[in-house]
Amino acid sequence: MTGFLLRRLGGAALVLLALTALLYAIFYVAPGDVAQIACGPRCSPAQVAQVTEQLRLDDPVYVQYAHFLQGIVAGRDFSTGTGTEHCAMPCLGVSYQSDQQVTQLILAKLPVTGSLVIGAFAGWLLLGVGTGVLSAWRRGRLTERVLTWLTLAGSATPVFVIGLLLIIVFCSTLQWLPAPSYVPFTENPEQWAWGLLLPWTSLALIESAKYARLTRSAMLETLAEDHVRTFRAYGVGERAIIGRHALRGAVAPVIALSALDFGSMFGGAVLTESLFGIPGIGRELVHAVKVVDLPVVVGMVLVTGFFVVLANAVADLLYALADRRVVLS
Amino acid sequence: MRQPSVISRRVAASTAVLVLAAGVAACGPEDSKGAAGTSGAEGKPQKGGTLTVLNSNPQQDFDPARLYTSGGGNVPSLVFRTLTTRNREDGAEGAKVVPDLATDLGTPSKDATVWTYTLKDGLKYEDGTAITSADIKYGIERSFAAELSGGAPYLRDWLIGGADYQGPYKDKKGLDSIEVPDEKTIVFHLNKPEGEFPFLATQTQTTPVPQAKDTGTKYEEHPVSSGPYKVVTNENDGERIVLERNPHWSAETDEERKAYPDRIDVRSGLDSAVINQRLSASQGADAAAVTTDTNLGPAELAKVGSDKKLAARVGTGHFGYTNYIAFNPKVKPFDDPKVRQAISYAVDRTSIVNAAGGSSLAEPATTFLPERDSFGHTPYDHFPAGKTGDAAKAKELLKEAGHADGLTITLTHSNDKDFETSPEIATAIQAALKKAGITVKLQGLESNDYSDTIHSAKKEPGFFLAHWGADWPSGGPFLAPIFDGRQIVEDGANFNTGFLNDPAVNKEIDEINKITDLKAAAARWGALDEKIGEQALTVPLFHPVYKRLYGEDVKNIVISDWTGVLDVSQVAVK
Amino acid sequence: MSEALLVQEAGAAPAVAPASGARLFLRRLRAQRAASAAALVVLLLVLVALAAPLLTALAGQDPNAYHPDLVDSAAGGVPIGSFGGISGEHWLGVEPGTGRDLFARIVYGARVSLGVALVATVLQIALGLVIGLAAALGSRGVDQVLGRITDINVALPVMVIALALLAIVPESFPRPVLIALVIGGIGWSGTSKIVRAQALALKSLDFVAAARLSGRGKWSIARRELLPSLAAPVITYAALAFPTNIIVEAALSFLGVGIKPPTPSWGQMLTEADTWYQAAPTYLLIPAGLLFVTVLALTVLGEGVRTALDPRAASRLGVGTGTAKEGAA
Amino acid sequence: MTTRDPLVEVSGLTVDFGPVRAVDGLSFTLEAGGALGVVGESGSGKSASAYALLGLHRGTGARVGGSVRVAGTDVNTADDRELRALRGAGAAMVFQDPLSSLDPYYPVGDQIAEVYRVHRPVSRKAARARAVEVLDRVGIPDAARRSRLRPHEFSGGMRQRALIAMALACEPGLLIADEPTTALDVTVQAQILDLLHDLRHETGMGLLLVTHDVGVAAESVDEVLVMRHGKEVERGPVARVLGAPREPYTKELLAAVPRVETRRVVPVPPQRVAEDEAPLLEAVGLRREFGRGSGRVAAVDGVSLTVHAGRTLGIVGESGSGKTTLGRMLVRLLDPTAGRLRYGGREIGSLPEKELRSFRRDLQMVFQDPVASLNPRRSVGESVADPLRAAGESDEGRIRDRVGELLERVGLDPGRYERYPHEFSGGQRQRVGIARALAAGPKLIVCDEPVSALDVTTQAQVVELLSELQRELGIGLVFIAHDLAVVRQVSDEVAVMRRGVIVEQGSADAVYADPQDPYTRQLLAAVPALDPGLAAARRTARKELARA
Repeated sequence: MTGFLLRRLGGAALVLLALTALLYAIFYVAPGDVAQIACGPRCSPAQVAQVTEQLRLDDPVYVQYAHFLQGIVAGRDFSTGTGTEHCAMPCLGVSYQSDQQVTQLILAKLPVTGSLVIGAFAGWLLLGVGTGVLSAWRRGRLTERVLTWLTLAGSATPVFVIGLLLIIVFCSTLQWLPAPSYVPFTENPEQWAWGLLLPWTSLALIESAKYARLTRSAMLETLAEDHVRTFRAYGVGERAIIGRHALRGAVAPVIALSALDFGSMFGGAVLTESLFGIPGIGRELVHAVKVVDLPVVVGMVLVTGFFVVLANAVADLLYALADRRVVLS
Repeated sequence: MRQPSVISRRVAASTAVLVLAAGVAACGPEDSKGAAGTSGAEGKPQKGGTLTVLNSNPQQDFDPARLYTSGGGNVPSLVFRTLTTRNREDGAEGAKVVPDLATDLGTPSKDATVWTYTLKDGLKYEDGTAITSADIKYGIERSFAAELSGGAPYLRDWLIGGADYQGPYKDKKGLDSIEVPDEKTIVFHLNKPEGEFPFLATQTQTTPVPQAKDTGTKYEEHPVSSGPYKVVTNENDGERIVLERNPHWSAETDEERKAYPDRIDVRSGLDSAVINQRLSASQGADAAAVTTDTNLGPAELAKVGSDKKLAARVGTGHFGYTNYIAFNPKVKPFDDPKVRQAISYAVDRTSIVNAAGGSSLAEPATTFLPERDSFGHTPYDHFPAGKTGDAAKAKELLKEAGHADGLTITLTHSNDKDFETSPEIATAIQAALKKAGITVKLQGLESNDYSDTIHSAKKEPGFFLAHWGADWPSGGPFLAPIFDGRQIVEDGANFNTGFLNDPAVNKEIDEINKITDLKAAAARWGALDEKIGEQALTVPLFHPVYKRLYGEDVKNIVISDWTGVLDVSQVAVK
Repeated sequence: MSEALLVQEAGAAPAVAPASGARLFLRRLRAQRAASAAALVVLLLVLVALAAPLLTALAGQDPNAYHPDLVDSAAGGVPIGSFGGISGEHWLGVEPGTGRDLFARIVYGARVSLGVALVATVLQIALGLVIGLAAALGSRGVDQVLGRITDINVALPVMVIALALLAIVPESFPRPVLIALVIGGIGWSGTSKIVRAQALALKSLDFVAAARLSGRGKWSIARRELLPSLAAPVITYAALAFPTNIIVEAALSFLGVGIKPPTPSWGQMLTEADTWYQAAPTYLLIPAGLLFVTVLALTVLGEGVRTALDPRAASRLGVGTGTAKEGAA
Repeated sequence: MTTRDPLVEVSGLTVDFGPVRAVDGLSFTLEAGGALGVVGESGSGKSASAYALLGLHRGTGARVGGSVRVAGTDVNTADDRELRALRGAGAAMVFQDPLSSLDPYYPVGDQIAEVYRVHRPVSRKAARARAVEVLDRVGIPDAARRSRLRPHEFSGGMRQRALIAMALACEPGLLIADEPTTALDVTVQAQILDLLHDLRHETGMGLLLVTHDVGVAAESVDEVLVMRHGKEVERGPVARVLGAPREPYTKELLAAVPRVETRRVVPVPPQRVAEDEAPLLEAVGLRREFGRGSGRVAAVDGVSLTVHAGRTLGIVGESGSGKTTLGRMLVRLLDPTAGRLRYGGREIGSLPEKELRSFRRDLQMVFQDPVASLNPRRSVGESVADPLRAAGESDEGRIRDRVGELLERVGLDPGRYERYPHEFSGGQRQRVGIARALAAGPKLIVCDEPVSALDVTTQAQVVELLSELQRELGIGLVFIAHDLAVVRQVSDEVAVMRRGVIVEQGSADAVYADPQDPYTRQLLAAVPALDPGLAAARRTARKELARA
């Protein structure tokens, strides 16, 4: 088990390394003069040259990349003008645009995106698995047909359409809810929850469709298996067969998919964050790309990529734990 | 904040609302002109309470050296006092410059190349120590450091030795052209006459910074206050800022800042739709809220317009700003004045104004200078296109220019959804020019690429959308960067997009700069604008109008023509 | 729907399934009522997209013509008249601000939405097939390298890469093609995973061994023995990925990195309509509704395709599952 | 069950799956404590009948008619609750595939306990204790510990024992066993049959055994019922039916059953092999390893053998003995890890794929699974034509003619060139596979379990076809199978494999008549006999062997 984890993490490190190198390469050829942007468009060429030097943008791209890697493993020092500031390892560099350490920027954004993801995650898991179980149990009946159509509709709706509709209905028309916004949990837990209610709901509604389908199909697949026939032949009731045997078959795939979704949501909730104006990682990332803030982009992609890769490994691990028939390799 | 464009930064800083000068269809019903404090909620403004500021852009730069703001900014001006500042009055009065830390607007030498300021008595920082002229000199010097870039270019361009100075971190000797003969006096030596130096002295770079407290790029986390409030919280790179009263600030030395609220709570990183929604709902703390960077969009305006109560809480303001078509005469066929004139005739300003948000948010423009007296606005319309364009006249000119069979050209614009250089405006021009037989292809660029391209002498396209805003309400910073031949930058950011290098124009600019009587200078700028306009190097399209909501409890609304935005130093919430 | 789920669903079909000709496939598809209805809707949409110039000519409208007289300029440009300015001339009303005809824009938008998604899907499938086959049939080393590349591909934040690429590629490059290339170029890993897994499963089957014994080479076997059997899962994957790609295109446009104005696309119309939901609700509801219907119809059709290609599901339909009696053991 | 009522009473039972009538008017009775074997080939309706006894068709869409009474319950009219009470408690069922018949996620003991608690109001703990008790009863060593393991941690035989334990848990009056040993090796099969035999005698429960294997029935039941096409063909005491069948079908069936006593029918003229004749294929010390690092195992561990033209080498062994790996190495579908392989005197064991091309068509293979061995998406004609095309033939007419000839030769209608595999029966598909092998013009064919997936009557036909072809074409055959009787029928020489090595090799008669290796003897003793008397004798022999 430990060996498996180590191997996976080693592979993950390689993947992330390649990913960051790729980003450096892409941004190297991207248009937009970073120094000019950092300095402001009314900077004189001489000032731009100074900024270029200060940001070390005159170094060849591989040297810049090497500095970046050095920061991750050993930390780096940055000049503040009056002195130096130490950026402790793992140092992801300092933003070209705001002089903030990327690590701190990300740490500040993580709770925001984390709040969004965790709530939505709980929502879609409950809703999705619940719907899946219900439609597997009521298979062949009206309930299942209705649920199947609802699920299809859910998977056919872009999150920004659902989100917009929810805002229109609950904020504008009915005025039951305040406009969605982010208030830190530590500041006011109640407002935190109210502010995130619609984003959670939108994400949960969309994502739960997947889980409903997955749960239902995994359960139906199990129900068609021989061992279910065994328990039927021994007089075990339908409720126990659904709740104990069929559901058990859905646990592994649901857990695995949850881990994947949970991981990818940290960088993948861009749309939701944009739509609801939640200042999380995704929105910050889009902004950083637009202003060619390479350290922020690379740092955030690294972190979100890390979540994805980690989620992949965790998904495999959980799958294996949940499904003891699988041998880790 | 460091944004990709100066202009958009300016827009962000400028917000406002106001009551407006005649001729403008103001949406809000506030009464104009009266003494400050008549608009907004009922009752006399009182001290106390917390003012909430809901913004979309975090105050990422809170260092006076890095700020590029007109008149010292809005929230920053609560913390930073400057040598001079803008007059905190409604409308045209507000476009005047008044003393702040200094006793007067400065004493110029005869040719306006040397400016001397004397500080008021009793000026103190938030820690109670005295503000000295050396601190102001240091504050200006550090704005030359590459680490703290971001400010306007004037100090560098005007001060003797400014072009080569690299700031106090690299060059400990300092800048010789700023003298501090004693603790109260500061003298600036300029390399050419500049009658508008008092305007420049409003910028945050003239804020005093005690050298002992300077922490370089970290200074913005807690800049030392010279104004009525000090920073008590600055989280997430300016996303949340809380200001509280600075006990060492004395109202007696500051006639401009009213500082009614006890506390200012700035929350940014919010979506503009959320801001407007919260302001219109005006519930809880939001009743005492304003925004300093979020306008009402066309759709929101449409909604607000149908609600009388809400409409009463909309402030309208004007900021010196022009959106225009720019030509590069080095590129064919725009080298031919007849082609440029033909296009000037063909534009449909009604469609363009609609695309920019409708007549409440944009006013059609035929002059390059904004329609405010302080700019010396002189009305003219050299190529009258009427409301929707004069296609016949345009065709005639094209025929004369040898393009009887029509013309195919490319219009470069940005992809930003800013209602300024955005695709909708470009498409409106495309549609109008089609009637004159001109086929327009659109080239939309991402914002960085766009600003890179149009401000590069080498890459500049022939036909593109541009905009310009005033660094202060005068013709100088409006015309000189665009039309002064000596400001053409071959290998950096160039704003003289028409590459105009007319000795007569250059000479007139120099002449006006010598005038220290700002009113007299304004008239000369207006005349110069009219004259340059004949060359059809630009086609002025429209001047934007700002509309902003504020909360129910907000009183004493002041919106000057300088910033066009509600002044947070004047509002009260009690 | 997430890629993981797509992989799971499309890959669920057994490697060895009875041959089914196109005619049988169509019969099985027709046997499903919902899928038939969905196919009709899709067909209608495709026709509308193809006949866009004809339809707009019929309506007497141009998607890019401004009508300043149809909007209330002082009120932010809200369309004059009820329901967003719906009239005999403007069947679906006009766009706020510009007064452009919405019917014409919707119809032209269909071209973009469907076209981009189609090209992207084809590209995804083609890339996935090549990479998946190479991984399954190549040496161990090739498989591992391609596996790592697939991992990187999975960890790539789609939006960021799209943003970066859209910024780099010269303006002269046709934007819809570029978007299709970006979506297709990033989204191939699902197909490649299915293809690899299925090809590996097929490779171990006796008929492949028999082909080897006939003296055939590796690639000849891949073409003659594997490709025909890969068709079912790949077509299923494509059918389910197609609606997803429509959503992705709309999402990119929604974030402002998609199709550029004045070319209309549904996602981009939604972005602009975003703020107008109170003042001009039809402007939002029409593209949102169409997007929903399109994606739903395509999803239902995709499900139908899956069922028609899945012999187990097909047997439930009772169409064309007759097998010789003796072999039924 | 103290009444005189029979344990099972079935009359006029019909089961319809859609338009197909699987069981057509079946009637029989089984007295308490009796044992009935239901024998038939695939599709005869024997399993469908067994399922009907527990009402397992309910809710599946199948229509059941007639009447079924089991242990006093009228199965077809009982409500769900009554039916559940019958299932497991009144009558319990043991299924064919013990791995898939248990829930893979729960420990075996828990599963038995779950079933027990459905019928007995006891605590969880008591149920678990009962599970351990019955596991112990069916001969699972260290039952308390093993009850906490999941099914995949059990061997095949232990899993089947666990299933039987589950059946025993509630002490049912009737045990229904549906092909309980089909998935098992012959030696394990013998153990399970012995267990069933012992249990029946100890507990006095009735047994209904469904099987395709006449031998298995002969070992275990008192009475036998032969089924075909859903109908009863013949019923009677096992000794009578198997010893003196009355119905032609029963006779045909019995005739087709390969018997380990039956020698190869040597064709005329008998093939003579000169001692000095060079072998067609010779393997020396062949070895093949799988896995890497510590998980490395040798599937074939140093095997040497020779194959001569016109003669058949039979390779017999249980699952996991390495016989399939060996077969694949012989035709170079697998690369040997070590050892030499000479074909026609030339070393081909280490030839790279490219140089191997010219030998490929000489060495062909016929595969076990008639489903997987033909590409389902290509017509059978195309599959058969494949070796011809690969050989460079491009004239469509000639290809068609040749494929037609080959199809005809293996007994198929040449007009079915364009048909797809799923339109053929298993035996027909196997014929197509043979035609494809012949199309290459081979010198040697390795047949890997070519008949194990087929019914006995079909089996006999395919075996016959192979013999004919060998006679006609003089090719060398390697015949790999787990079924000792089939191997004896076709082989000149026989090699017995176990755990990757050949434990005994020699002429077929010598090995079968006088086995030297104890494993060979064990194998032969495990073969079910058709004669109940002989079966009893073998059972005793097995017990002695086990004791030894």
